[in-house]
Amino acid sequence: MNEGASIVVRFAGDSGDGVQLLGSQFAASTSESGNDFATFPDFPAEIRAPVGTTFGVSAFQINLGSRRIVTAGDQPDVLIAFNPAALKVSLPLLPAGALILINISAFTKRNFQKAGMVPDFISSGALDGFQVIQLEMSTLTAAAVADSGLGRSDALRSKNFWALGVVLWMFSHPKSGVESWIEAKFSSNDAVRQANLAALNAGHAFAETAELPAALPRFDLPPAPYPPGEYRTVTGAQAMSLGLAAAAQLAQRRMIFCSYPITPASPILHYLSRVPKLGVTTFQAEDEIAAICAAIGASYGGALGVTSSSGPGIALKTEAMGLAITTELPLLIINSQRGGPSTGLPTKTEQSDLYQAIYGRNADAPIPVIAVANPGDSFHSAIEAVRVAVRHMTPVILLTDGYLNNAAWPWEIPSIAHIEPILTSTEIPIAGEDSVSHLAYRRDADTLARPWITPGMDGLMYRVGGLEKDFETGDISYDPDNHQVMTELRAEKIQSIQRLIADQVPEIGAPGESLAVVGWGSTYGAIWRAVTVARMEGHSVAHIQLRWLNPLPSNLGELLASYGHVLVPELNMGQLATLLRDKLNLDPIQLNKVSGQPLKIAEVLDRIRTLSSAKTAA
Amino acid sequence: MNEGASIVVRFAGDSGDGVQLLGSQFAASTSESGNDFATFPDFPAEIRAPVGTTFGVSAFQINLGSRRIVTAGDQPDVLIAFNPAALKVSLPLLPAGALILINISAFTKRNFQKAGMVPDFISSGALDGFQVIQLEMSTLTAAAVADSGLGRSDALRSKNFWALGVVLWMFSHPKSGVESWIEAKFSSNDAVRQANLAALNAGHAFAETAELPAALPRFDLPPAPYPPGEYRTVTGAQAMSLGLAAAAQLAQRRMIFCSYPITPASPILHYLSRVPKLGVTTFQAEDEIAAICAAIGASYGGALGVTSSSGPGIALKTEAMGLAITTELPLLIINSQRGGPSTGLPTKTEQSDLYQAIYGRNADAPIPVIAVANPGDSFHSAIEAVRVAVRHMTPVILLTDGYLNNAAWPWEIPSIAHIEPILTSTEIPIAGEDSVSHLAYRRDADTLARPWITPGMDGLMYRVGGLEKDFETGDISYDPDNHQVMTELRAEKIQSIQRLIADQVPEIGAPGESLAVVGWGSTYGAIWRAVTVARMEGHSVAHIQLRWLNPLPSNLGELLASYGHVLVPELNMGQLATLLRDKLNLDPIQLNKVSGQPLKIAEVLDRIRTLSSAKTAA
Amino acid sequence: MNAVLTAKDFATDQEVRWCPGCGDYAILRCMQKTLAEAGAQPENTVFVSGIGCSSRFPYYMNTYGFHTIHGRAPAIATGLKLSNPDLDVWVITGDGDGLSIGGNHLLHALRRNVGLKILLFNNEIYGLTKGQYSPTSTHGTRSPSTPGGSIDQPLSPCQFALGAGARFIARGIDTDNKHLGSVFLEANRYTGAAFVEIYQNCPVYNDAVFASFTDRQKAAETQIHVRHGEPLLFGKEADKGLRVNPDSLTLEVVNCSGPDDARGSVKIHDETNMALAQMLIGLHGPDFPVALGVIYRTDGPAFEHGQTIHHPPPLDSTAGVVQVMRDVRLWKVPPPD
Amino acid sequence: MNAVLTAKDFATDQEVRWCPGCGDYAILRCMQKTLAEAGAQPENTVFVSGIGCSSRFPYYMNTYGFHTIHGRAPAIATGLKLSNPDLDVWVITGDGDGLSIGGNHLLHALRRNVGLKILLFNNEIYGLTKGQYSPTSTHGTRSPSTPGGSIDQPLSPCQFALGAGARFIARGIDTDNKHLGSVFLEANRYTGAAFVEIYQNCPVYNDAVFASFTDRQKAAETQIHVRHGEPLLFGKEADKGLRVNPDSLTLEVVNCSGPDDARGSVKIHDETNMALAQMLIGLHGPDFPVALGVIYRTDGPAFEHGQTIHHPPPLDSTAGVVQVMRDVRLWKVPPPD
Ligand SMILES: Cc1ncc(C[n+]2csc(CCOP(=O)(O)OP(=O)(O)O)c2C)c(N)n1
Ligand SMILES: Cc1ncc(C[n+]2csc(CCOP(=O)(O)OP(=O)(O)O)c2C)c(N)n1
Ligand code: SF4
Ligand code: SF4
Ligand SMILES: [Mg+2]
Ligand SMILES: [Mg+2]
Repeated sequence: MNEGASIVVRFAGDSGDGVQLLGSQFAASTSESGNDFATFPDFPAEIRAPVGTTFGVSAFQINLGSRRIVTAGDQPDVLIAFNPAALKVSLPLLPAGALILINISAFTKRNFQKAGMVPDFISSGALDGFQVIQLEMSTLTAAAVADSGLGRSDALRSKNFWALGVVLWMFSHPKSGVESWIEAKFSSNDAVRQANLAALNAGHAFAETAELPAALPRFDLPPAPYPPGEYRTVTGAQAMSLGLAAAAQLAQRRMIFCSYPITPASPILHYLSRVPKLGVTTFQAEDEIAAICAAIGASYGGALGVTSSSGPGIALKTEAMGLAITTELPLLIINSQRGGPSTGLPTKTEQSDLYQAIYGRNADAPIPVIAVANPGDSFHSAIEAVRVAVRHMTPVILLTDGYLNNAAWPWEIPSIAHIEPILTSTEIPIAGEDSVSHLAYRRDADTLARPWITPGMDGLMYRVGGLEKDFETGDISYDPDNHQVMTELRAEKIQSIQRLIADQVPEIGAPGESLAVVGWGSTYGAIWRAVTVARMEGHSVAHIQLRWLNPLPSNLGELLASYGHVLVPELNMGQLATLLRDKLNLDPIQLNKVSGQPLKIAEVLDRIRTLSSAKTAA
Repeated sequence: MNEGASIVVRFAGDSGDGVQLLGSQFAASTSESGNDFATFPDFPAEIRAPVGTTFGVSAFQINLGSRRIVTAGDQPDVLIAFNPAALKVSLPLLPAGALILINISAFTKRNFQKAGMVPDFISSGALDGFQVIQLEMSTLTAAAVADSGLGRSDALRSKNFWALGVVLWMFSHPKSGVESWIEAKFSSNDAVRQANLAALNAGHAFAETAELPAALPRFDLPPAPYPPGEYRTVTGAQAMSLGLAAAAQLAQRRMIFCSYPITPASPILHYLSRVPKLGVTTFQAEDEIAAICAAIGASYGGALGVTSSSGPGIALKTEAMGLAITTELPLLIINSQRGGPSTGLPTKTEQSDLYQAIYGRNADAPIPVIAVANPGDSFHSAIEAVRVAVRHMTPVILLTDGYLNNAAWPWEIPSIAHIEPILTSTEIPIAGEDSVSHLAYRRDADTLARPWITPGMDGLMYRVGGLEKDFETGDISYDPDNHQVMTELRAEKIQSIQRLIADQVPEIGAPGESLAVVGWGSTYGAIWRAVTVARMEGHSVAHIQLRWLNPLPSNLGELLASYGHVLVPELNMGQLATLLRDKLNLDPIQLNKVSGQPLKIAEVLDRIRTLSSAKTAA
Repeated sequence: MNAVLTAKDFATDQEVRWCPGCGDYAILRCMQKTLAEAGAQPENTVFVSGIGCSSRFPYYMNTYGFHTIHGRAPAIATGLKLSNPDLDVWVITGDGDGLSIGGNHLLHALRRNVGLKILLFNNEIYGLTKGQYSPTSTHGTRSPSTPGGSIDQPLSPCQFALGAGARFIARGIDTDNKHLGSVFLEANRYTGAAFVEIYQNCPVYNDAVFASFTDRQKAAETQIHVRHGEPLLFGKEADKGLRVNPDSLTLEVVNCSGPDDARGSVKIHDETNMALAQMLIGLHGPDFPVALGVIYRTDGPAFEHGQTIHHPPPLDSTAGVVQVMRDVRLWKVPPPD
Repeated sequence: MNAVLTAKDFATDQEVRWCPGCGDYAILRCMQKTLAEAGAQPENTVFVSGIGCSSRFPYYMNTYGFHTIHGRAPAIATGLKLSNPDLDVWVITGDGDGLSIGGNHLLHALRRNVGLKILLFNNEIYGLTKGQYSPTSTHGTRSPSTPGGSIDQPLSPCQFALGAGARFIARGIDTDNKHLGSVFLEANRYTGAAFVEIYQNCPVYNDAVFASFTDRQKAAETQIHVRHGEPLLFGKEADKGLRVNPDSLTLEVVNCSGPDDARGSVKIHDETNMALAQMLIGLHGPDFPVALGVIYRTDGPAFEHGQTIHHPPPLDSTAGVVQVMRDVRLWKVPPPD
């Protein structure tokens, strides 16, 4: 089977160069031409930096192809660098032979200096082995938009569209989509609209006609074999927000989203706040503790309380999680993981909060944990998490990360009408009884959940709190046997969720192959691709992606035991590996990376190959 | 070998009955008569309660004997009950045939009612099978102290001494120690002094001469085989405080103890505050976060920062722990564990914060963890924890619990002069250099610690913070490879502590027996006794007590592998079991109890017997 | 409509577990009585507390009740109020719970003017944890953590509230049921955040710290009950008053009887005046009476009615979500033919 | 003794990473200059900050520096000060860091009067996390988390400090180096907790929110620089003054030139007067000037010098511990004979 090709393109420039906009428009044109793609916006570290410095570089990477695309690509085949700093920062990422387009107009002495580079960098040999094309982007843009009436510095801001024109030509993408986007976006500003259109067209025309020392290559990527359906581009933060809103509607409850801003979790807060049509009330609390507490208060009041943060903020919430556990209130805790410990690397990606999610509380305090695999999956995971929270009356932790929140992927628009409605614990008929008991502690025999009785309900007044409660009455109890019963109940309640969870099936491959590569979270793409390639190379290897981390699917132990080896790649020091040892008594081979960078396909593939050959050799 | 006997005595009464004082005086007389003992003060739940109610009962249990005593005993052989509520609460604890002395003067209709008991409780059959002796304690006390000049209600407060007189006679303990204690304690209050002395003597005389329906039994316990030395009674909180103070002196640093009050951690704060001679500065912070932060600030300033709390408070500290990890500052975090989750059972004992200690932080954030085994061990554990903290420049978690903090044991007074001085990281010669580098990030090759450079040192000014740091310079670094290096460094630094830790040797038994019972923390005594008894019964079983939980001693895997089975009893749902699976890939048999009560010898012993017979049967 | 309820209907069957003589008992009875009088609906009334002796309060009120975690009640109550603004939400907190660990949440609940009635039981001590000093303990307080006497400057709960931007600040005394009940009623009527400091005696760990002005015998001379629009008079015969010294910007006691009756210069209480509020809050013995009642009140929109916060979704339809989901560039992949 | 140091000696080699035009640059330069002028010893000077743009400050000061975690700088600095009371400890915080997540620690550091110089960079926005509104943002602030405008009532940092019991409260403006430097010097001299609010412009997320009074052209009319013992005059020609209206207990602007010069009624600034401080803090445009300088200052013992807190152990001997260890009933078990 010829599976089709893919090209990785990286745009890099100063924060003010409009690189993110350029990237997202190129992603849009990519979608129109039927290619699959995945993007990776690589923002500068949290602070705005002086113009021209290396730490002010903003980049956008996209992998597009005529096959299924699941990562933004290990290495850029094409780099578009808008200034020296961007070139310097991106160069180590490139494979030999990569194509580099540089905006030579910006490669001035001053800019080299700002980036800490020698002024003759281009001729210094540093670019040997690459295919370099120098374009006077700024100059040509200025010329193209001369008629717009904009001043020079404003005019120059159109150069991202000039570059886009060039790139569209290289990939034979239609210009029309971008054009109508510009028309709509800048409808109220004639000069800017015309400048951007002119720049786009000029870049395109230039590419078509230019006489260049090295000819501008063209890439021919036929459409990818998408399943039929209706698609859009979605980031993880958007999909998460949509999933939350959908879940609230499916459960017919108000949702109160309580958060304190923190990188990289804030995009969810921002999106929900910006789109009131989603009907989710957002509350920016004074700190993370207040955020989770307000969410608990909201759930106590009968709404769906959600709180969202990243590692350091989640740490602050752990005491309150205990309260939600013991009072048995539904609650969603979203963790957009980032590099740590402590403030760490706020804008970088890591999967190192699994320990915290599973084990990170005082006392025996189990919480269900779900991990998001890719941007669009955030939607479904959010719904699943809410479903479990209100069905079992429990807090649920949802793990995502900065990469997923910001990356954009094509997404088949789900049909909400086809999603099962979400039953809350009061609606789930309590076994053996016709209606909700007047006791807030009469449990459902199946889910072990207590009913969601909320203030305002007539005649059902009850008191609840953080002290241990009597199993029958809910009154404070210091009774030893009761504490044993309640501790076991809390454990069983979470374990019983296994009955809801679908049996684990491999993403790729079958049970019983030589090797299973087991992943969770955003390493999904790299593992999927590596396993796909390895299988094409003839290796017997399966990909298993865990959405459910607590409880684990009930068949997982058996499934994993069927493989010769189990490899667990993670962006941490081995946290899922711990979990598998603890829960399944299975000792996997680890592949750990903690560099703040996404996992690479090649890193997984190499290990698969090594393991296969070791086995062959043995 | 005849190992000697032991008797378990429990005093129970209303909060105002002076039961704790009575108990501690009886412990003192026990020590004077050469018996070994262990005590368990069983306070009422956190709130003061109305007189006479069951939840207002205060109790004190002591196990004393002519052999080594390591628990306060599974079941009281003798109960002294001062009122109906005390009898009601204690009754379920007693084995058949136990001796019950009741203060029948307080068994009035009103008091039965307050305790929710039938007025004819005593004759109701509920006491069948016990040996009950009714004493008019109040009446007889009133008569005995009539001359003291105290009013009736004050006079009655001496009845604990009356009861003590009786008990001293039963155990043939000398009265003289108690007498001189009373003389000293109440030297400024003639009336009270005389009343207490009179009551003590009256009780004693009564026991000697009384005609009772059932004769008052006497117990004959020859002295226990103590190792020679000088002894005192010590609670865990006292020993911990003494250990902290000693460690500060050994390290020649000021110590700043920062805490926010919480049950059952407060006794350490109180003791250090009360005894300024210990030289430890105490700071009651506004909350637990401020407490750990102040401790971090103190350590940054060159003092030894210590913070102390229990589970819910420790949860709040987890974010700041990350800061201490990444800035590599010494810090002691003491967790006096209690029942959870959430507010849970604040006055009850549990060992359920091991997950939190080992895994409970965001990111890969390892911290050394030490567990205290018995009251006196708190002293040595505190010193060991400080030693590691300042040698490796790391926070250290010290796990103790409410039982240990409050229980009093005989303790051989350690010779501080024989304890090795504590070297701080600046004093440890840095390999290859003559003096501390001017760089705050030049590491010791052995401990991997950076030097403890503190404000005030001339010419060594440096900046430090929670962002990832360059391995060489300590400057902020977003470099991927550097983050990998630093993450591994943090892991290795903690792992390297293994080199400091003594090889694990069994407490009892040898490697290679049929069964190892592995414990940590305050279950020490129950396991020790159960294994001792089992061995006398002929079972091949060893007791292994883990002080070091992270890292585990380097030989532990090998040692445990030498046993036929490994049994792990814990007061939680299996947290050490997880750790052993994770770190040693060893799947132990679990014995879990989460009732807020200490582990019983019988519970361990039963399981040892079952496992032995299963093995024999197999 | 409910039948008319009595104080008893607001009591639960739980045994009350405070020490004998604790001021909390009186406050509890006062609340049960006041709610009955006010015709409160138990099912629409919620008591949210933190941790502390005082925070046991909800267990004894036959309404909805949430005994949460230490210091966080204002935050939890804020979420509750957002989820259902129609509820009457009372927050019960202590000087430790509300001003030590919970200071930040109290601050922001007051600042935002969330529609909560916040009662701070100030006994100037940590009762539940056995008597450590608290942020309101007077300088020199001897306690298990400060056996040599505390060295901290105490916080004034009402000055703190004023600095936080609170718009309703009142004070009462545990055992003065009549007055305290009237303060509860005012708090109940207020739509924003109503802050009430209650001087509460802890006979076990901090007995009689307020006795100098709570003692009924001396109350008339040591307390001033402020009422909006009425002159600031006190004393058994209303024979003393407070006037403002315009130079020192402080209050002074003036004589309002006999030949040199200075009644004319006595300040009329204006509960909307912040400077006056500050001065009144700062009064204390032996030279001044302690100010009780509603010291400060200005109107302002309650947070939970804010436009952007309160937009309940159309519960019966997912149309909004579907629309947002589709409100971007879409593309179709047709089924293969 | 050090050689005489210049502003440059207080700068590090680290690249400063604030946005072009950020007010933080000016504050940094002012601090470097002031410390040089004051003859500060770099090795005895520590900057402790939380998280935020402003909290990057320590990286750029060639002193000791600790960039801690969000909101906790006052608590960390308190511990530092306890460990070594001789250090000059500056706390750098933002309106989010100090008043949102860190409100409780700031409250208690001020209440305790810990010897810290606390500079709150108030830009009325969360800069570092890209522009969400903060507790000091004016009502209606549009931000990523409040696209429809915020509904919260903002906190006044100085009113908050006053309510917290702060004894030194001052204000300055980022770009007014001369005045800000003088405020830094006063703070530096104060032995307790010195609280300084700095109006700091964030050109990226909240540009020009203070422009109405920071604009140099209009400064004389829109600012009043208060000095203890001097009349509260402002205006280019010192031709306006503030007097107290004794009835409304508010300040009023009076004319101090020409025929009806009311100079005589102008209030003399008394930095020890709490009521006056409250009034001054509350002034704002367009009708009033904004008060700058040391608004409030009273003396009080610094926490770290408290008797019971500060008792350094005799470092050279374990005698104390041994004595305590043995100061109970002991018993000896003789070696077996
Ligand atoms: C996180 C946490 N920290 C500490 C405690 C211990 N604790 C419970 S109540 C309390 C203080 C109570 O004082 P206050 O709020 O004044 O209430 P009071 O008992 O005086 O009514 C403390 C420190 C706790 N339960 N949880
Ligand atoms: C525990 C935690 N929560 C949230 C954050 C994210 N965060 C960093 S700085 C900041 C606010 C900064 O605002 P401010 O203090 O006003 O400083 P500025 O950037 O405006 O100078 C936030 C929310 C964090 N780093 N840590
Ligand atoms: S300790 Fe004090 S506040 Fe607590 S219940 Fe007892 S008397 Fe009341
Ligand atoms: S975001 Fe604002 S406060 Fe932060 S550095 Fe930029 S201009 Fe300054
Ligand atoms: Mg209190
Ligand atoms: Mg700010």
